[in-house]
Amino acid sequence: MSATRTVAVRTRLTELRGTGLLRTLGLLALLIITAGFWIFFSAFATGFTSDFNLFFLLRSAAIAVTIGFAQMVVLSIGDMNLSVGAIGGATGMFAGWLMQVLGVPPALAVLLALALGTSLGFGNAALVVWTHLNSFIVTLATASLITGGMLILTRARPFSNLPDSFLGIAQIELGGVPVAPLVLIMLGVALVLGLVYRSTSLGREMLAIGANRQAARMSGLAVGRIVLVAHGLSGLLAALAGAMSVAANNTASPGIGSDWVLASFVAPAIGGTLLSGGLVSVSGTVLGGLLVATISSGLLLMNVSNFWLSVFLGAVLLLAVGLDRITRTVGGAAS
Amino acid sequence: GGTQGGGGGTTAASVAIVPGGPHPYFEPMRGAIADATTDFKLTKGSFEVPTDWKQDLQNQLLTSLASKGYNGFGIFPTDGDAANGIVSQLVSRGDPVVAVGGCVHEPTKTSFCLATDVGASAYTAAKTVIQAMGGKGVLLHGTGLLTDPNTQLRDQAVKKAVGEAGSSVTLITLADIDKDAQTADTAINQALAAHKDITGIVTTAYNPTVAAAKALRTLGDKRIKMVGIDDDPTTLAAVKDGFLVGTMGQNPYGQAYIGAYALDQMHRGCKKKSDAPYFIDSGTLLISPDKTATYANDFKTLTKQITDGFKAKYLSC
Amino acid sequence: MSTIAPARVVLEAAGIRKQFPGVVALDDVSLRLRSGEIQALVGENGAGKSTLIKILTGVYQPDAGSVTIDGAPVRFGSARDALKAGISVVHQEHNLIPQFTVAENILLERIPTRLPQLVDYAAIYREARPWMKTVGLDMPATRSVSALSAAQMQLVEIAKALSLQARILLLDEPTAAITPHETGYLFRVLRELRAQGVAVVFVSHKLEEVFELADRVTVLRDGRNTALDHEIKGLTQDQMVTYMIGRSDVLAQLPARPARGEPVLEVRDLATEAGARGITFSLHRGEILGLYGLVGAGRTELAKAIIGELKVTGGDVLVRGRSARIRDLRDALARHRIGYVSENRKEEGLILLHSVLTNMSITIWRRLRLFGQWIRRSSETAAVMPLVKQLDVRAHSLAQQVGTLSGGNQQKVSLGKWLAADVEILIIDEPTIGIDIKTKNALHELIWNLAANGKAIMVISSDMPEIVRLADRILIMRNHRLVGDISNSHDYEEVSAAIMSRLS
Amino acid sequence: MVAIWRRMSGVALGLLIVDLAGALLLTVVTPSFTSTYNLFITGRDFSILLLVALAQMIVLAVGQMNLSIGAIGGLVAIVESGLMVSYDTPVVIAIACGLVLGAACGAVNGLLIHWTKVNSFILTLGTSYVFAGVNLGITHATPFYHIPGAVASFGQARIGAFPEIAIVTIVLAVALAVFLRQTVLGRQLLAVGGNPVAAALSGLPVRRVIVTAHGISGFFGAVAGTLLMAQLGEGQPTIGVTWILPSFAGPIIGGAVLAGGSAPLLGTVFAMVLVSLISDGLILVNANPYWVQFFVGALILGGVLLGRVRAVGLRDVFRLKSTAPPVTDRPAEEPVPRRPAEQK
Ligand SMILES: Nc1ncnc2c1ncn2[C@@H]1O[C@H](COP(=O)(O)OP(=O)(O)OP(=O)(O)O)[C@@H](O)[C@H]1O
Ligand SMILES: Nc1ncnc2c1ncn2[C@@H]1O[C@H](COP(=O)(O)OP(=O)(O)OP(=O)(O)O)[C@@H](O)[C@H]1O
Ligand SMILES: [Mg+2]
Ligand SMILES: [Mg+2]
Repeated sequence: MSATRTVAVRTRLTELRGTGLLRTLGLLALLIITAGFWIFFSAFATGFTSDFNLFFLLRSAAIAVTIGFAQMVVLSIGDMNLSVGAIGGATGMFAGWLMQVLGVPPALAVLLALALGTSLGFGNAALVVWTHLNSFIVTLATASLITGGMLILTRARPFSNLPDSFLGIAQIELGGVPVAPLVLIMLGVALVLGLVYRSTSLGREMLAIGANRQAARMSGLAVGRIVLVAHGLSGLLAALAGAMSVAANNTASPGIGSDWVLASFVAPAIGGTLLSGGLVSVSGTVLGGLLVATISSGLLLMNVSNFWLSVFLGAVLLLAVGLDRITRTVGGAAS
Repeated sequence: GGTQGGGGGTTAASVAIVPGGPHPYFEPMRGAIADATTDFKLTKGSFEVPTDWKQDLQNQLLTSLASKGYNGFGIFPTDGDAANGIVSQLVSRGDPVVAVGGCVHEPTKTSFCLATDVGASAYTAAKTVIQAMGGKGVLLHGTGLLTDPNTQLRDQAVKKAVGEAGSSVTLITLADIDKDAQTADTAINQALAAHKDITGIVTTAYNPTVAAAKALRTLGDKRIKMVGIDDDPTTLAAVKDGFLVGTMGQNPYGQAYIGAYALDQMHRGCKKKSDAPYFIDSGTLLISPDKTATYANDFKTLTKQITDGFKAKYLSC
Repeated sequence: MSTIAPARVVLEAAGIRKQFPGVVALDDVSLRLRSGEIQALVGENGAGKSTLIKILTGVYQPDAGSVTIDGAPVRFGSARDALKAGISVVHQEHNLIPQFTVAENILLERIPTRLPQLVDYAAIYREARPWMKTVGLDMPATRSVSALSAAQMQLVEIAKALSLQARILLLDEPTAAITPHETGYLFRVLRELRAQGVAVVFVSHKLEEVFELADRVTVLRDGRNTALDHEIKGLTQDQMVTYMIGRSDVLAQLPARPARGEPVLEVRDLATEAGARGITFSLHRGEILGLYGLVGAGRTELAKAIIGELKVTGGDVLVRGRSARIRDLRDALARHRIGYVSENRKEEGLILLHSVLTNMSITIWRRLRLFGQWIRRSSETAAVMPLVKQLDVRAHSLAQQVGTLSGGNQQKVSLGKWLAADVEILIIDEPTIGIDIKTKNALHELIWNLAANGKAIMVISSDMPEIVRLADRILIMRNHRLVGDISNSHDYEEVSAAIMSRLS
Repeated sequence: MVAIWRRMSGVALGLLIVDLAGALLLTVVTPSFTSTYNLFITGRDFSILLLVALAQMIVLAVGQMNLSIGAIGGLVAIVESGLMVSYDTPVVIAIACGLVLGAACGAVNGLLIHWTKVNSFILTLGTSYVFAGVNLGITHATPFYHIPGAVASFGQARIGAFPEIAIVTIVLAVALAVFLRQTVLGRQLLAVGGNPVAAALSGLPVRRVIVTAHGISGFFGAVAGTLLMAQLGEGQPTIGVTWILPSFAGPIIGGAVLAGGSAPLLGTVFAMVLVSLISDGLILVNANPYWVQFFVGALILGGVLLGRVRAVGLRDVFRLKSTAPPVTDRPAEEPVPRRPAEQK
């Protein structure tokens, strides 16, 4: 009897099931909740399905998700990056300056801005690795440094004469559907990140040091270098989100990024990324960002009195997250 | 967009006034849009406040209002530059947009900006204080977010006034202290403690004004001359009791009222005259102790004047 | 099964069933406990021992079955309930508050107070000290638990459970990480408790201990009872093993091995920041070198100094005849092909949140990469699968979280990743902590074969029979110094006497 | 006193030194730093922000976060001033209602976290929307003016340079210290933070502990809101909107571990002193507004680095490879003992 059972266990070993299934269930729950809200708002919130609304809804979700990604990659190694907004704002201004003052072509300007964002991320990582200080406090301080530096250099003057070819990525609709090219950029990023975390050594390494830094180091992983890459990637994504915001706002304004810090945690956290590290969900982050954008847009359209809106938003957010957790538990997640 | 906007109709407009965030300054606009709705027989009028000072929230709110069928927008941009994104989208839909209370910065698709001339107002305020100081002494300037371009205009205006006074006036600038009452209160008091020689204060943002007005009352010091901004009850009381030389009144009611009128006219087919200016001064006046009871009427009268002359002056129908 | 006088039964579990996603951990399992008796609970890794104990202590709720105390049915909603019902437990995994002192941990759930609610620190230290002495824990009661070694933590846990003075005491592998010396202390206490009428459950993979201590035994196999409340007297080791795994021929003789080759790791006069001085020895190709010492002797520290995890302050380490400055484990692995299996699998060995697959392949990701970064799942599985089979890792899929494996299976995974990396020098710290007899034998064979195939292996163990069975030579460590280097005749009586003489 | 000195963690000691140096520097550079009025104003601000930081510290101690401290403070101030102004409620009753409300809001956070198992970050973010929304729903962003004179004058009252508000803060901080160190519930709280699983398995009342931590957090936030209302002399809806940053900066600069289990009270106090010194210093020296942000960042980084140097020694601060697990992951308040001397 025992022998047959062992054989059964062994044949099943080849299947990749178990925890993967649970994660899928959680995601499914989130998908159902989001879809539920879409159906609800389509039925009861006048104007929800109008092209105009959908265009903005998807665009702001795309930016929120990209900001969420910038946080997610550092969460994956068990760190935090409180300077996502500062990096997004500073690199956005940098891109604006390149395009407006130096006349650099948009593609090159964005590339340079991304490079700047990456280096700022590297700077964060260098401090984290060298000083052994908590990433929370390091990036809290660098956020001030970066924003301060940007203010000093730009005197807070915005750049608002940006080339149409650049603004197009946020403003135009794609072939008659209410989707901006921005949204496709975000989906592209999501695809790449999904592959990184699923099937690359780098993704695995980031998750490993996020889950247990000590064990990862004692398994021979180059912890310092991986921290460097993760923070660099975070800077890169923050810069990308900065460029996206500049395009969406028509302007490189010094205020961009000032309110990203909290928001950056929301999409990953709803999506099932562990804030303590070691577990991320790329598709969850996408859904999380979409869910928040959906709820706030839908509630606004439902004539929820404005000042009470945030009460509803908070309540619905809690409900959504709570429901998601309950579904996961019912789905069989171990305690 | 562009398919469902109601550009060029003959029906009355549905006008929404959207401030940049929650702030007592905007409360008179609520009454203004209600009055405008009856006076101009608008299809509907509403006043909706984003729950926080975030451009993203304002964008969302405007998007939803547009989706709900509003077709004329008076906005106080949360971010004077970044608001251009949403403005372009609204205008490309065929809906007229005007800025009320504070300008959306140029280049912009916004038709008009009905606002206080912040530079002129700050200049007047500074001039008044310097005069009250006897043309010499140390002047403290308390103002708002550095990332807000209005702050720069105010900063420049105050500097200009100080410059005109020659080297006898020293300027101390405290920026970024309009985040909340606490920040302003502590910073203003610390500045008063740090610079015992301060003889004048000019504030060009709400929280610093209230904080400084309170501080002067607490200190009981009438030797320090001050001009503030806005008509918060605390500020007004301080003016009345002589702690302030005055405060720069603005005209939020008029801004929203005239804005609603302009939007309705443009919706009915009027076009902005090619030589019409973008910025239209909605009026500002120094509320000195003797005017605390009457300034509201003065603004109502001014509002009526501007509205009556608006069509002829700025629009071609 | 023997007949029992019902009046003496204090705890009875019957028909217990517990299912986890993908696995039935317990199926119709019973257990009967009487006061004044020590009941051994044995079975292979993953048989369900810990799960049963967790059900008895309210950590898990059973899917079916009943638990009665003194004949009255009980349902524990939480660990707190069980505690109130007079059940004290040492779980297999450490459950201490690292930031707290040893004394505070011992008295954690009933902190002595002055006035209502005010902590009486003097009383904490006063009351904790006797219990520390009872388990042979010789250190200040004010020491922070985070500074202790795994073995010392285990002793704190035992002291904590004993100090509750409960009438039912459940011990899940209390002796896995400690040396015979401390085990002796523990057994003395347990016998005393038995005399006082306490009912004890004792889980262990060391059958000698079971025969030495227990009165009765309950055996689990694959989540079912194969023996229930069986008298130990008259039972042979072979019979017990048969109950556990269905056959008895597990302790096979280890075959002869080729002679050792050239030295590959030489340590000369090594001194470490941690306090070791004058450590000199060499490890040869094809050799199994044992390192024995009492708890806290500094064996782990020595190993960590060699692999660059702790600072070396003097002396030399030579790898394959060349002086090596090993910076960290990455360096050790990539440049010198040295691996280290940690004694502390939870913190240093495994990534509990992640799957069996990624934990086993973590050391070879760099080797598996295609196009720079890409890892093909199929080649990864192909690399790991043979090891999973060889080590007999009981997981319901390669994607199962390592944290949900039974303790023994976790240990296999933590060893497995170094086998995957195919290192030449392997330092194994406590290789068979908490591993069942069958697997232990399999691991011994495995280590033996690795050596036969030319690997150099250093085994650090507190398990004297294990060291005597496996090692070619035994280094003895005491208080951060090497105090002996004896060649092993594999005669237990002789060698253990020799070792003990160096330690006293 | 000696006991405090000995128990002080390296981080706290480092910060204390940085604080003293900073204060000395300011005294030398700008004599007005030590003026009675400046010390009063700075001390008053410090008193309130310290409560905010302690409100965060207590939930960090159980390994969670509270993003709703500011929203609670604002709501409480509005409810209190609303009761006093619009309903003529006696001051004591109004304030009692407010404080109970604050503690209740916190307790609700704790209960929801315990029941739903939703991450505390996201959960308290959600409830902060709710609390802030109720605040705005009541006030429409317009303050309640003319709160009773007794309250307003308490906010301005001082004995020399010593703000009377600070009495409340001192009493609460000492009470918190005693609670954490000397009471059973306090120890249980730190135990749950140090290892939640172990605490549950040891039979500690985990739910009560979590609810208590959040309740205290809400209460401290409520007191901070009340004191700020007194300082401002009106029920300002914006009370609390800028608290998130200082609430985290205090405990974390002070040496708290995000994973829980540590409550570095002294470290938090000295960190908040540093924060206050920085903001006062920038005003005293009349720093160029464009450079302020930059200075703040540089000073925070410099401050924590110095604190760290003091804690682990210069050599180890920049050591690329740690010989032991990173010091950040160690509890701050109870330093790991050195190896006994006889083993040298
Ligand atoms: N939380 C859990 N989730 C999923 N499976 C679990 C969980 N806990 C235990 N299991 C499974 O239940 C079975 C019994 O595990 P248990 O820990 O009780 O074994 P054990 O007899 O104590 O083994 P060992 O001697 O290795 O400690 C194993 O197959 C294990 O993988
Ligand atoms: N005499 C001692 N008293 C207290 N603590 C000690 C003593 N010796 C060592 N330690 C601590 O306990 C740990 C034990 O050291 P180490 O792990 O190297 O010993 P070991 O021989 O491997 O013993 P163990 O069986 O405990 O693992 C070290 O981290 C050290 O800080
Ligand atoms: Mg077990
Ligand atoms: Mg050891």
